[in-house]
Amino acid sequence: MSETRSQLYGVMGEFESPEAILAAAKKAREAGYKHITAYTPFPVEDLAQTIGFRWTAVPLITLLGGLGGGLSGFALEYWCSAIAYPINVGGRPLNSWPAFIPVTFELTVLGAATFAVISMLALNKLPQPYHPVFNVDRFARASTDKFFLCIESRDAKFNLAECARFLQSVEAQHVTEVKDEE
Amino acid sequence: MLDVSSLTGDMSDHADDHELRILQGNTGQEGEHHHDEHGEEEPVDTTVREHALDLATVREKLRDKSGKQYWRTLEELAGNPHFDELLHREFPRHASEWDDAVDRRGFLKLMGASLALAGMAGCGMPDEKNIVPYVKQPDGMVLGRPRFYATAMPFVGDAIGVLVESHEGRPTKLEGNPDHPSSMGASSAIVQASILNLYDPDRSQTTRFAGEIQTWSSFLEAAQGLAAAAKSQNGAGFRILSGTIVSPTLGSQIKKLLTLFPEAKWHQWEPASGDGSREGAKLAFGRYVNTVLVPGKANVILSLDSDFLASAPGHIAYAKQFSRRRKLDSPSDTMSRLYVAEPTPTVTGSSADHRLPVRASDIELLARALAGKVGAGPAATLPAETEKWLSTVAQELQNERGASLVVAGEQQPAAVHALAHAINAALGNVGTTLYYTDPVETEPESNLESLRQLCADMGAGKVETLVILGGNPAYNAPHDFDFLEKLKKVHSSVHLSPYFDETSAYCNWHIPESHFLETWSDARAYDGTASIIQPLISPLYYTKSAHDVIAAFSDKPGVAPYDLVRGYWTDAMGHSEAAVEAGWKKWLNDGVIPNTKFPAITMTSKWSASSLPAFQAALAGQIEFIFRPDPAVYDGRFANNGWLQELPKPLTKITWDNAALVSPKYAEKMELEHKVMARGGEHGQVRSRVLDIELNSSKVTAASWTLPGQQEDTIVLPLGYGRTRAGYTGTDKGFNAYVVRTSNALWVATNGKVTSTDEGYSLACTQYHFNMEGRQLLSSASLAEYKKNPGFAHEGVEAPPKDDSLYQEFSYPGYAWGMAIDLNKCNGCSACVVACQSENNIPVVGKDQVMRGREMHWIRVDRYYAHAESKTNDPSTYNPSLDNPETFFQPVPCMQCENAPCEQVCPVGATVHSAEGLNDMVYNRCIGTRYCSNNCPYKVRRFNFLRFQDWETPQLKLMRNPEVTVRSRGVMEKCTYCVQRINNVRIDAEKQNRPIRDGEIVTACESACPSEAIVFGNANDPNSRVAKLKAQQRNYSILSELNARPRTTYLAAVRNTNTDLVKE
Amino acid sequence: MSAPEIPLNSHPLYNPEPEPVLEPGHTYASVTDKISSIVLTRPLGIGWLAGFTLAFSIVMMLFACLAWLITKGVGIWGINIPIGWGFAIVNFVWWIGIGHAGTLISAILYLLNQKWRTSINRFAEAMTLFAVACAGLFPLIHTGRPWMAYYMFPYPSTMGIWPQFRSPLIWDVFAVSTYGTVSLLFWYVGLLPDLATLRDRAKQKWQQYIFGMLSMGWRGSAHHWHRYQSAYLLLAGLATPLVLSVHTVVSFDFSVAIVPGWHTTIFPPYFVAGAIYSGFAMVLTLCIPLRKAYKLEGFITMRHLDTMAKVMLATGEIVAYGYFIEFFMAYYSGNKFDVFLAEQRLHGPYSHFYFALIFCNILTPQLLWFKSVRRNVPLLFVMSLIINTGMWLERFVIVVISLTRDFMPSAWGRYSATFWDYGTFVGTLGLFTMLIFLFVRGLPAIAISEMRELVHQESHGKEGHV
Amino acid sequence: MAQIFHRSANYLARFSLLGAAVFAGVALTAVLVVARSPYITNQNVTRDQPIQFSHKHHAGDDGIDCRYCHTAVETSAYAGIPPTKTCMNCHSVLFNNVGYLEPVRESYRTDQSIHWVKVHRLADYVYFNHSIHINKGIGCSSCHGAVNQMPLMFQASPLNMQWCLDCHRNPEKNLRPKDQVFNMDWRAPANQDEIGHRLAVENKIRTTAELTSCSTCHR
Repeated sequence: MSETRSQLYGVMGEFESPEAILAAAKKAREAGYKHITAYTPFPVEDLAQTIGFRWTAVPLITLLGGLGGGLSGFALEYWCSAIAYPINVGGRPLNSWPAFIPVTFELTVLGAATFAVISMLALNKLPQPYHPVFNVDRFARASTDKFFLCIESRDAKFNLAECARFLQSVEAQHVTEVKDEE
Repeated sequence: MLDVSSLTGDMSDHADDHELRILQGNTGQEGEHHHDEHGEEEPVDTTVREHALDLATVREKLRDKSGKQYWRTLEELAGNPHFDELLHREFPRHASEWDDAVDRRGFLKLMGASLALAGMAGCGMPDEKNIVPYVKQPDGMVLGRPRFYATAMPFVGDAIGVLVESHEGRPTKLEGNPDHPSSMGASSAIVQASILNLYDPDRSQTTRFAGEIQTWSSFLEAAQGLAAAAKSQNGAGFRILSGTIVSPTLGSQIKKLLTLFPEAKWHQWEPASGDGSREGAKLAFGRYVNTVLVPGKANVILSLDSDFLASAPGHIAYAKQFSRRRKLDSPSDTMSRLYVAEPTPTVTGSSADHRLPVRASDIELLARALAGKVGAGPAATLPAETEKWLSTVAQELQNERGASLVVAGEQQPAAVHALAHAINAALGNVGTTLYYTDPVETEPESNLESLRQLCADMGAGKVETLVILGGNPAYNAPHDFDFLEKLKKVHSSVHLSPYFDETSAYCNWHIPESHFLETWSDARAYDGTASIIQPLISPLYYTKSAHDVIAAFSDKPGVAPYDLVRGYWTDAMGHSEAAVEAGWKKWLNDGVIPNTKFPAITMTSKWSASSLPAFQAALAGQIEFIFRPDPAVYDGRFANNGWLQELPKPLTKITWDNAALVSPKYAEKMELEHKVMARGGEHGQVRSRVLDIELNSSKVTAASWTLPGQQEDTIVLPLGYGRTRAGYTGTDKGFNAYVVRTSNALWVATNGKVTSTDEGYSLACTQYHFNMEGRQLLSSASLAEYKKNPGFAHEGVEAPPKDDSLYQEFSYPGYAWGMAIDLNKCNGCSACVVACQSENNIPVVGKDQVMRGREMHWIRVDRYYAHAESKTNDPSTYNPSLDNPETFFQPVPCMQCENAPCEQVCPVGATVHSAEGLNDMVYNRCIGTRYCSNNCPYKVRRFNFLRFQDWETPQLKLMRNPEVTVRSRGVMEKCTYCVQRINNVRIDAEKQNRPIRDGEIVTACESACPSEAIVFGNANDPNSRVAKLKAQQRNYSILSELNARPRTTYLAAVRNTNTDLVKE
Repeated sequence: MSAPEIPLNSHPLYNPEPEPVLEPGHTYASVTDKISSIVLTRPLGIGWLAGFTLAFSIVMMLFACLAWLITKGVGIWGINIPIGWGFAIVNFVWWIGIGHAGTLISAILYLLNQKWRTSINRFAEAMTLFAVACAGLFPLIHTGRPWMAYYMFPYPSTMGIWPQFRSPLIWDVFAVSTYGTVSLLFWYVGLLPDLATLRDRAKQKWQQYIFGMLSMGWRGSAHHWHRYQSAYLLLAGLATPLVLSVHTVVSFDFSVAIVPGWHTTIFPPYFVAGAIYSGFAMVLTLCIPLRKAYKLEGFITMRHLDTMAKVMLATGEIVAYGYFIEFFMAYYSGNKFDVFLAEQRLHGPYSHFYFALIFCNILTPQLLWFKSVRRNVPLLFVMSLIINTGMWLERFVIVVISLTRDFMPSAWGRYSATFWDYGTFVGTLGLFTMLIFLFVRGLPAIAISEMRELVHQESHGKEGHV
Repeated sequence: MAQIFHRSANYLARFSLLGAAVFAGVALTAVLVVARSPYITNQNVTRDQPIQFSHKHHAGDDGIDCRYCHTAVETSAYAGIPPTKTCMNCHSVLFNNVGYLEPVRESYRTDQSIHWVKVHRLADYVYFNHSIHINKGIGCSSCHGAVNQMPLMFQASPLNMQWCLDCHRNPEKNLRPKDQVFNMDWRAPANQDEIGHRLAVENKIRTTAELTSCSTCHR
């Protein structure tokens, strides 16, 4: 890894427990760092809020998806039965709206669900199989039992030495710099 | 084309095994058959490829090749371009049979058919379809427009006039000829099905000698030889055996021949139509006389075991006249009344207002007693119950003097007929409700005695040459005559028959008989009216008619039937060629020769009932076996007809089999239960006990069937089954009742022994459940009740009112097609079922599939017993209500519901409504979910569970109605009200910018119906017949509470019951 | 151990003396290791191989049956007129019913905040997917012309014709496909973090690549988790009405038709209850052997079995009520067709099916009132099998018996299945089993990240989030 | 742990997901397009015929009326392909010895039909009737195109159901005065709408509901 020219992505420290990383994140915010990310093996309550991430667009997009699905569903049924080829089926009215409800409902759910998932992935910038943090060897434990806090180099206050010192000050172990290969 | 005949028959043998598989619904078997069968390599001389072929070379190549080798060679030849060309040259006729949708392969396959060269089916086909136009188009032919020709179908002492629908030279459908007395525009199941016989691939295709293929010319030589021999000894030892002959030409031909051979004899044998009527008339009047009924004029009819509405000469006309007297337009109308005394339920008995189960032998006693009561003979004593019944009838007959009618049954002995004549005379009915004419048949004689004498002569070795014109004596002669053994003593025998059957196998010469649609002839109807029979298609195979065969022995061999017929009528018209020339075209056009109807003759009785010997009543409780022709295959001659085999018999609803019919009481006594099987069940498969019947020192094993309404001690053995050489469809179906039939007990046999075995036999029964479970399906009442309460049909069901819907309803401003079926007229004869099958290309599926409940009939005739009960729903579990239940029939086509439940559930819109209210079925859109069928309350939809249609057999292709799509596997189908007919009529009407006239569109079922029970038309037009019927109070729709709004409605049945006979 | 500060009423299934849903003493690492090792390191046992081979060969038989079906047509089955629907539809409804448990557990219990769902939801969902796959097969192959089945989809054809949206079968097409898709998404979203775990723990390169691609580079960053949870919650919220709607729509196939015995308003609720009933039965049938084979008793505890048994009991009673109402309405309405059919069920040719059904679905589950029974694992396993059978019989009774005795006595018939009917049914059983076998070795059968969360909660006495 | 993927994997992954979606869409569209293309409909495809018969020459240059050969067009469902006899009416004297007409003479001599290759093929389950269209004022060229301009015959219209429906839904677009029916060069005049409606009334054209009922064409 040292052969290839590489640039600094940030500094990362490792923690034992959710509480520890939560505390550390608080301190980091107080220290004025903006671009911090925490990596945890399971969702830790309040962590996102602590590092300054509150609102997500997923619910809104889901709502739109649902509305879109439902409306297009009913529109399709109405158009097929009453406009495209109006024909007498068993004496039922052309616009048999009660009979159109099930499909409308199903398509609402389908639209909403698909949009929820896609938006979640897209907003998380997934798929992203390559990421600098993976360069850190111990980061493998992030999906098992360790909690990581990373201060990114794009942060205005970023300074390798200071950040490292700061992380140690909040009892982070194995503080390492995260390199991003060119 | 003569020589080619030498190619064919042999192969037809091999073809037989395969061509008809499909008729059995045995799908997946077709196609490559001949390759499978004859696939192995054999050295074949291919020099034939070098030079152009003529048939001589072909024959050369094929001589002394047989079986597989034969086929290999043919396939080699088929590869040869010259051969192909030869086929075209030799069969230009077939080229003209195609409409323009044919491809080369299909064309060759057709050739293959006429040569039985099915081996060629494998030829590659170009991806583009070809158009094969005529070289010289026949005059007056317009491609795509069917033409109708009048001709007549000769059938046991009658000729039924038909109009033949012909598409580009292919007869595809028969309709009744309105101008013909014995049809009056209607037809019967047998008439409708006879077209299938024409295209039956199992038909015998060439002349044979000792089973080997021969040419017609070689037969001519042989015949002349035999004739010469006979001449030398004045015709002694020369015998002709024929059925009842109603063709004047053929009659005169035979008579001429007999003048050439004075010593020769002519015998006649019809197995299923009794001598009773013939001999009865002779007994009564001292000579043979033909009786013509006029049931239309009768107010009261008593049938003494006569099924005059469904069999015997004239029955179609009789049914028509009778039904017109059952017509009720309003409660004030009157109806005729029908009494029937019979041993086993028949179509006629089921339409009776009062029916009395009597054993066949007691009918005579009944007749004697009646004669006594009306003063036509000495009194006779009856059992109390019968006495009451008969005296009421006698009383009523006398009240209606001159307007009453007593009919004796075909299978009843001469005495009963003589008595009937006497009674009718005493009641002054002669001249009004019946009249007498000279015999219709050329040479009336007692068939039984005639055959007895022939067999005696044969036995005595007196018969040198025996010419059998049609018929199948080896199969259907009384077994004590031992016809077969005696036939072996005949030096040279000639058998003319449409199939290579049981008799052909034992005759030296076999001549394939032409279908009546293939040859010139003539025939007289039951009232003497003569018709010219004209060919609609030249013979598909190398077949000949009786005219040819007789001519072959005459001094002028090889005269064409056309010339013979022309010749006869020239003589008949006072030897004036001009007269014939003048009339001929009109005769052919009308289908009848004017003024040939026999005049009524007055007969004086030369006989008194008192001269009858004392009557021996059968011992009480003694089992009586009676023989009856089968309602479908008759005496067995239609055994290979898939349509008739699959036609549910009117009363038993059994298909593909006959069964020994027993009474419920007897069944209970013998513990002959019916077991409804899990597959198919009530609608398909019932397992019944097998009986061993020893009778007349012979033995037969038959499946039993319990028939409500059958006389207690009677067992019916239907004839016509158990054929051993009928063809693929008909062989080994049911049991052969002829085996236990002897000359001394031709119709009624006693002293038989019945042992019930412990084995069962599965019968394909399409409707087992016989009561209505208290549902409003078939509503009926007595005339009195009807007069009291004309709206009785609507009681106890509340149909939602029309404007009950939340939504705006569809309106049908244009035509609103509808159908009304008068249950008062329907007698269950099932002509409609076969007519529909023929019109709509409905496949035959075979017994196995019927047993799975998969028959394809678009219209079915339901049979219900009103008020009949049985705790197990099995008629074999006795209940008094089964002794003589009121029987009703209900034809059920698609109801064309306005609120069709089927349409709403189809996911792809394959069944939707047309703007004229038809419940359209779009086969090519259907994906086969069967949801529509599940949701159809009337269960009239039919599904192609497998590939039921035959796409291979070329003959069957010719038969198809090009106006109707041939459905394939996996799609639903159902009655369309014959939409093809609606469309064609509408198109013609629109071209003339006029509305469609009432009665202009006639559905297949309607036109076939002999009793005018079915009426189709525009319900929007208040003046249409259908609208008038629907306006009647009797009009109701099945299951109206479901609010499906069927367009097919029913007029409730009304029985003209006599209050004196109604049991309190 | 659930926290004392939680008011009792906040847990519908609140258990006064709750026992652990997770064996004590587990750590993040230990759960992760135990579960992921099944996929990553554990060698294929004889048992697995044998089972898989058997299942696989049955699937081959299924293909044989399908091939014959396509060659000859549906006529090879026992169906006829009037019984147009036979095994195919019975199996369809049965499978789709089974397919309800998974989504129910993962969605509804998630919303209800039931901790005990955690260790079973993953393979319950998998089971759902596989059951839906089996179910989806039947509507297709039961048509007379399967190659034309695309007519049921609304696409601009050159014929200018469109599907007929009044038909419940079309509703089915949409309901089932939607259900399949959403279940798949739900399942996959749940899998994401675990796939990441597997990626990070995998030793072989190919494993790393595969799980790496499947996990889409999941890093478990706080942002990821935030959106993840929001999406997961939404999916749960959507799947809940969906799962109810699907079997309702399936029940419409019958209740919208006019056939006596089909045309009833009780069908939707009683079909849904039946679906959950059979679904849980199937979960038990699967997880009892599974926990044994892979020593997962620590994760799938008695508490789980007990609770599922209770759910079965509850839904079983609803189903029983449904049977009762069918009869009640028949006589109450006095509709002669319904009355007749009701009597046919008891006395008709198929009564033995009906009584078998009563035994399996109503009598047997009553044992579940007893704790001792609910705790008796082998007995529970047997009962789950009985109930599965019972639910199949229920569908047979509804589909077939109703059709054998409808409006026209003249058209009454009977039905019996052929070899090909049985072959196809057993074949789908094989397909289902085979997929389950592949799943337990290919993917984490228990949601690892959720288990870690559970460890966290259990150890800190904190309640579930959301 | 070391990085498993190169950074380019990010783009690859996203691109392939997007690509898959796009491809699916394109493929579906392609199918629908092809179904309407001559490849399936055989529109504008000329076929080799046993005789190079030119409608342009006969109908166009010589101005022979359609009905001279297609005799049944006004009375029957089929327009009818002329029998060899019809050809020979003229060609027994005209060009009676040119080589390319030998097949005709041979057919007449040997009484063997000429095997023309079908150009217009409707599905077997469609029951099209020429006569009613002719009688109601739909001209030959409305469906067959300017036959008098075709040296070799080809199918001018797609002949798929959508195409039939277009006219059955509003026939007035194509209705002509009766005397124009056989006029190959007829073009809809500017006021076709008004003329069409008038003709629709005169010729009693059925309602759209009736004309678009399934059983109008399918039996």
